[in-house]
Amino acid sequence: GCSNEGDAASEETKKVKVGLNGSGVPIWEKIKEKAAEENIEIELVEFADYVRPNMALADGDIDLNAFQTVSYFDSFIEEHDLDLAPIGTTLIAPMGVYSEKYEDVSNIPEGSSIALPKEATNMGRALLLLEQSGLIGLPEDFDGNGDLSKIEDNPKNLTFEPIVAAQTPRVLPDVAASIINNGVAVEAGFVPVEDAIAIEDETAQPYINIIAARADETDNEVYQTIVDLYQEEDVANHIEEVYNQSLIPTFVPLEEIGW
Amino acid sequence: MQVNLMDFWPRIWEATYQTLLMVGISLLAATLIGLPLGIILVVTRQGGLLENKPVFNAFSTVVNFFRSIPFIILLVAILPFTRFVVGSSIGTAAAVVPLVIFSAPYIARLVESSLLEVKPGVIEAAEAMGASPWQIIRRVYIPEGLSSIVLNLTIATIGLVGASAMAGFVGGGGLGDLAISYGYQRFETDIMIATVLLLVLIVQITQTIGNFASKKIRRQ
Amino acid sequence: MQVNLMDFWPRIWEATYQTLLMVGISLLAATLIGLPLGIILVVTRQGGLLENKPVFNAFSTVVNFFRSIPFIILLVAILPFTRFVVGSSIGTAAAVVPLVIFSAPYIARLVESSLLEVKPGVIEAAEAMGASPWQIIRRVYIPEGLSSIVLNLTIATIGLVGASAMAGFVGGGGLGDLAISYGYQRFETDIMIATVLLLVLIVQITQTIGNFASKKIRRQ
Amino acid sequence: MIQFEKVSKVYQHNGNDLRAVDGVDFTVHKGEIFGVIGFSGAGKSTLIRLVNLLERPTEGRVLVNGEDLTQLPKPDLRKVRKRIGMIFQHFNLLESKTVHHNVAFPLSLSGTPKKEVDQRVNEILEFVGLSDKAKQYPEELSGGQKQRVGIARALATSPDILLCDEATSALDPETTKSILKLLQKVRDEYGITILMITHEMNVVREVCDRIAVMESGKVIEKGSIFDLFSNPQHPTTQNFVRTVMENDIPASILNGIEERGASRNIYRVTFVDESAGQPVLSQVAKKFDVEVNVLFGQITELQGIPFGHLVVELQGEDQEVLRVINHIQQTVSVQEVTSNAG
Amino acid sequence: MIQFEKVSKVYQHNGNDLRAVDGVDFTVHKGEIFGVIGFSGAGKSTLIRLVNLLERPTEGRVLVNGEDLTQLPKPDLRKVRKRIGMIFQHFNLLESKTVHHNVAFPLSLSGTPKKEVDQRVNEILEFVGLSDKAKQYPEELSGGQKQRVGIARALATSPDILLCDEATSALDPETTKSILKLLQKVRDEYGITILMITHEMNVVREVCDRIAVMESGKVIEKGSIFDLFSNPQHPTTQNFVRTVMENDIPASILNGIEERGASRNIYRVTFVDESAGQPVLSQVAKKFDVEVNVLFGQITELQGIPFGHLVVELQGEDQEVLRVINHIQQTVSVQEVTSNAG
Ligand SMILES: Nc1ncnc2c1ncn2[C@@H]1O[C@H](COP(=O)(O)OP(=O)(O)OP(=O)(O)O)[C@@H](O)[C@H]1O
Ligand SMILES: Nc1ncnc2c1ncn2[C@@H]1O[C@H](COP(=O)(O)OP(=O)(O)OP(=O)(O)O)[C@@H](O)[C@H]1O
Ligand SMILES: [Mg+2]
Ligand SMILES: [Mg+2]
Repeated sequence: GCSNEGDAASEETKKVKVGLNGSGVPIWEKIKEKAAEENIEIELVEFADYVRPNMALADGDIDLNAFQTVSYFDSFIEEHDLDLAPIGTTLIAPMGVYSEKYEDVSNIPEGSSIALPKEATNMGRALLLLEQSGLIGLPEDFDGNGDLSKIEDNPKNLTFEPIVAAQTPRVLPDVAASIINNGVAVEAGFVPVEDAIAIEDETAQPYINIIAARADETDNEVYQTIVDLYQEEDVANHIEEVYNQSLIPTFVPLEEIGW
Repeated sequence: MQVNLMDFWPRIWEATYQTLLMVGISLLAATLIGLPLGIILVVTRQGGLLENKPVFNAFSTVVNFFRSIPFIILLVAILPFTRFVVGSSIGTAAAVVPLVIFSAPYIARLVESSLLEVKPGVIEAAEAMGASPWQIIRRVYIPEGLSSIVLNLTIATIGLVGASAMAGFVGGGGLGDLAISYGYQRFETDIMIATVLLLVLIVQITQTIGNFASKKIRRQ
Repeated sequence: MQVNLMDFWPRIWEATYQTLLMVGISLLAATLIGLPLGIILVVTRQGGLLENKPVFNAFSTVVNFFRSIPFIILLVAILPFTRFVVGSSIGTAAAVVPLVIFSAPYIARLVESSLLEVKPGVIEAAEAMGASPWQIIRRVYIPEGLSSIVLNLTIATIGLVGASAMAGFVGGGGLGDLAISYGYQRFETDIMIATVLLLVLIVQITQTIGNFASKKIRRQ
Repeated sequence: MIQFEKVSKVYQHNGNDLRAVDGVDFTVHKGEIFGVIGFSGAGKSTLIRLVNLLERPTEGRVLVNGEDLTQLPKPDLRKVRKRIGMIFQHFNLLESKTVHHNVAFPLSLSGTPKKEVDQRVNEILEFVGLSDKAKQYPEELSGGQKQRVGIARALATSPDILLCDEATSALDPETTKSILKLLQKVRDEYGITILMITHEMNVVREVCDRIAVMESGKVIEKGSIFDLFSNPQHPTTQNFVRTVMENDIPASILNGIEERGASRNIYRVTFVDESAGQPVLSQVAKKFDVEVNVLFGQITELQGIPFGHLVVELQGEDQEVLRVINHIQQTVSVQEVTSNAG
Repeated sequence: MIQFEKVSKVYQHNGNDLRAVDGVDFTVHKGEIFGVIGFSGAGKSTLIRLVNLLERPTEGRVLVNGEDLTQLPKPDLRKVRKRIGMIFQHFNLLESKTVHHNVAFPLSLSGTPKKEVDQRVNEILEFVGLSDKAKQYPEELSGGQKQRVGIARALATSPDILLCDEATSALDPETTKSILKLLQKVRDEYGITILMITHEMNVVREVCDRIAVMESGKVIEKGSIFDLFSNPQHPTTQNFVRTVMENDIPASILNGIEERGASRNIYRVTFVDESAGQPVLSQVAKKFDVEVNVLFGQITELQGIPFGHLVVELQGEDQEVLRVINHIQQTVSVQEVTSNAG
């Protein structure tokens, strides 16, 4: 369970469990080191999917999580009526269109297949990227949540292959193009800003990643310290270094993302 | 996000079809591979019909090797092979290849376990009649162990239904994937319940058929 | 991004420990549940010792039900239960609960399959001696079927090693998860190979012990 | 006491009914050794399995010590079964247990203290000659050794009723004899009731008080050993009896007679009880002008009564022979033997 | 032809050696029916299993038609085995196959055309009396029916050599007799060599040419039936022979004599061959002043030779009795019977 007993004895070590999902671990390793100097012991809990970290947070099994975009977060807590809130922004990881065969999105021929991540958090985003690249048309009111059935217009008559995010780079030989999450692309050895044939707008505000906590604990000093530690210059440098400029540290006030 | 109810049933039917297709083909192929493997494990073991330690150890190790690898890793590791076999690494067909490689060694072990229960006396009788190892396998081991093999294949089939849920990794579709994508990731409880109920139904039917066939064979 | 080699081995050892822990505990608990279930399935079936169609159908359906649900869905569905049992829904301990619920019905089917091979003659002999159903189960079915049960439990154990790879969903760790996180999600082939080799080793040792024990029991 | 009351057992096969046991009706009294004989497939095993309810009768009832077991609640049935020992035709030993544990099995079922169990098991294994095999597993035993384990197991609990399904069929005659002696002993000492299926007429003769002969599920003849052996009515019974009481004159003997061109005045003389102790034949030789040539035959004992028959050739004038026959018919029974059938 | 050359088979058990077969050395000739008898556990089954290499000899060799099977490559071994039929003590039928298919099994192994197989199977099932069970499964058969399926299966291929391990132990005497007749017929017609384990001395007497007696793995006596039955040397052999050739005077008969207060001039008269055809006893009655009372005994045939013995009481003056003895000793062998042992 949750072990933080508020701000009683500050010299006492405080334990904080942070839920992650695969990528992002190297950043948090660094934060963990920094937090240790502040007498905060961070325990990283890695999840294999995008649902459990929020549920676990709401249930009190972890204290913070840092794996999602604010857009996903907003719709998730609304649907599940969870009392969570963001306590800080972290970075933007722009999703990209990658291809082994074509240099430009416009070269993608009629009737090709496109692989895209199937997870709810990723798919809507991938659809938006496809729209942005001019491959498909979406309804006016599309809010970034939804599946393939939301596609209104498909001029090139493309087929879409929803697969697990981590699989998207691996199927490149079988498709005209893959939509690949930033983290996955980096792990697969791409440099997103260079290798993608199309990439999300850097300022795509809904895709700013956040650190989330239970709503009634947003003021927790320890958590705030962690956010502060994250939003320091050295972490930003570390992120850019480790991720080859592909992750963009984005430390903005919560108001800017609608909180 | 709500699923369009118009979409709901066609989707479920398609997923059902995909599941049945994947499980059916994988079962067939995995049995075609697993059955001989299981037989080899039985006949080459110590005291077996064709006792051969090196061969036994080799096959046993290979079987264990494939059983050790987590499905997802296996899936990735054999991508080039999958592509070679079915021409693509995406889709229902592509899901079949790792499913087969995943379940064939498993079926081999189940078959082995069944055949080890065949009474040594009848094997001996066939040997005494001058039956060749191949004849003993085909005409003694398999018919005598069939009831148990059928039951164990039922277990394997249901295992395959479960494993086929992972077909989503390669866009294979199927009920399990539908349940996970919609029910789990998108919290569409309706779809999840519908798909899980369908899965339960498929499993229940499989089990009933398996029980019946096994019993029929045993009684006779 | 490269993994720090200093980190490498400690991580692997920790994961090995987690895997052994998860598999060990799950196996124990799942056997404790699955064995009685399997016995119930055998004794209540048509022609069984305590023939009872409603009970058989009920248990068979429940077992099938749990075998039908994809692991991930099962994991979520039983979260409240998991939390109730181990006090948390994350971590190695929390992974054990769904693993147990996942593999207990599976073990039940394997045990059922083994016990069905026990010769009816000895059951009959025990009945003729006035043995109670419980005595027949404990003193005839189990010892007579033990060799086959051990072999089938070996199969189940190895299946558990595979299933434990899914422990990552609840932050349970373990070798399988390590292989997936690094090998699959992070494309770190070295770690993947190392972990897979360790898994192979664990599986191989399990199989060897299982074979040996089963043979020992059978010969005697 | 075992009472079969018009019992039938029907097996279904491909829609056909097979009446394995068909209206059997007889009683085995307390302390009796009752034999059941009959051709292979006559329904003997099925009959014996009806006693302890391993098969349920399709029609009729079987009463054991006056109780209909089908009416008993399960715990009571088990209690009754504990008092019924059974030796199976196919042994049905526990493969996973040693000889010792197989024999100890029924004892430990009723929670007998381990020390007592061990003592009893050793005692009975000693008796069946398997002390040195106590720690071996059934798989390592010869056929007869397995059967003896089955016998030891059935006797271990000193049951009130013993059901033997060809209990000595895999045993050599010596071992058989010692087992039969043991059965007689427990019968005499403890009044155990024994229902014994066998096809060894020697066994029947040696140990049974009464027998029933089965054919196609029916009891075609029953009675005391003496009655059935000395005067079998049904052809099947006669066949069975013939196997121990040789009746057919062997070909070699007949040939011998023909070679010598002897008269064909051949008679079967049957001695029962008293008559067996009288020098009938020598008196004939003295009083009449005939030679008596014993061709063939057997004189033995049945249930403590001397019994037998001799096939004799009376060499002499036909008229004299007739006089002889008339004379000896006063003490023994005489039958002319025609062709070479007895 | 089967030659056992100083064959031994040793089983390991808990570190102890058990010599199940110990230096056995004899030859079964072509066309011979050779019996092996012995106590349960003597090593008979083990011996027979050495012939077709179901067990490998630990020492010595077994030659089948002059060939050492252990030296043959596998395909040749299989070819030889196809010519060796075997009836197993525990039947070893295929549970998953009908009676018909069990019997057809060895035929179809060698690719016999289906029509021929069916014909042969029907023929042989007819013979063993199981035509009506052809479509049933072994589980639904009685013990004796299973054994007959085993017999039919072994004979189906008309083998050159037949190994029978207690092939008739589960059969009633009638069925046994018909099976034995069949065996004799195939021997006479096709010169098949039969090695037959049994503990039924009736079977041995009826059908075997020669026998070997085993004890603790060793052959303790062997010879023709006639020799062994008429003059058994080893106590074990005597025991076995006694079971069919009753030698002990039953208590009831002895009691009868004592009751009558008769003289104790009791003699065993053994007839062999020629002497059996002579009216020895009636001549005695005529010539001497004694009464001859046949107490007990048996005259029968062994391998076509009349053979038997009668235990007679000679009632008369001691001197006269002595003269009688002196007289009949010229044709038959006479032995005084003391106490009640034969
Ligand atoms: N696998 C084995 N391991 C150890 N001992 C064995 C094994 N098989 C047989 N024996 C022993 O070898 C001896 C001879 O056995 P075998 O089966 O040849 O006897 P048998 O003469 O056929 O007896 P029966 O008439 O009872 O069938 C027995 O004492 C038996 O216990
Ligand atoms: N389960 C069954 N299904 C159908 N028929 C059966 C079944 N069990 C026995 N029978 C038949 O019932 C008849 C009687 O069988 P049973 O075993 O009582 O004979 P048996 O007198 O003991 O013969 P044996 O001396 O050969 O042991 C046989 O014809 C047999 O084929
Ligand atoms: Mg029977
Ligand atoms: Mg034997």
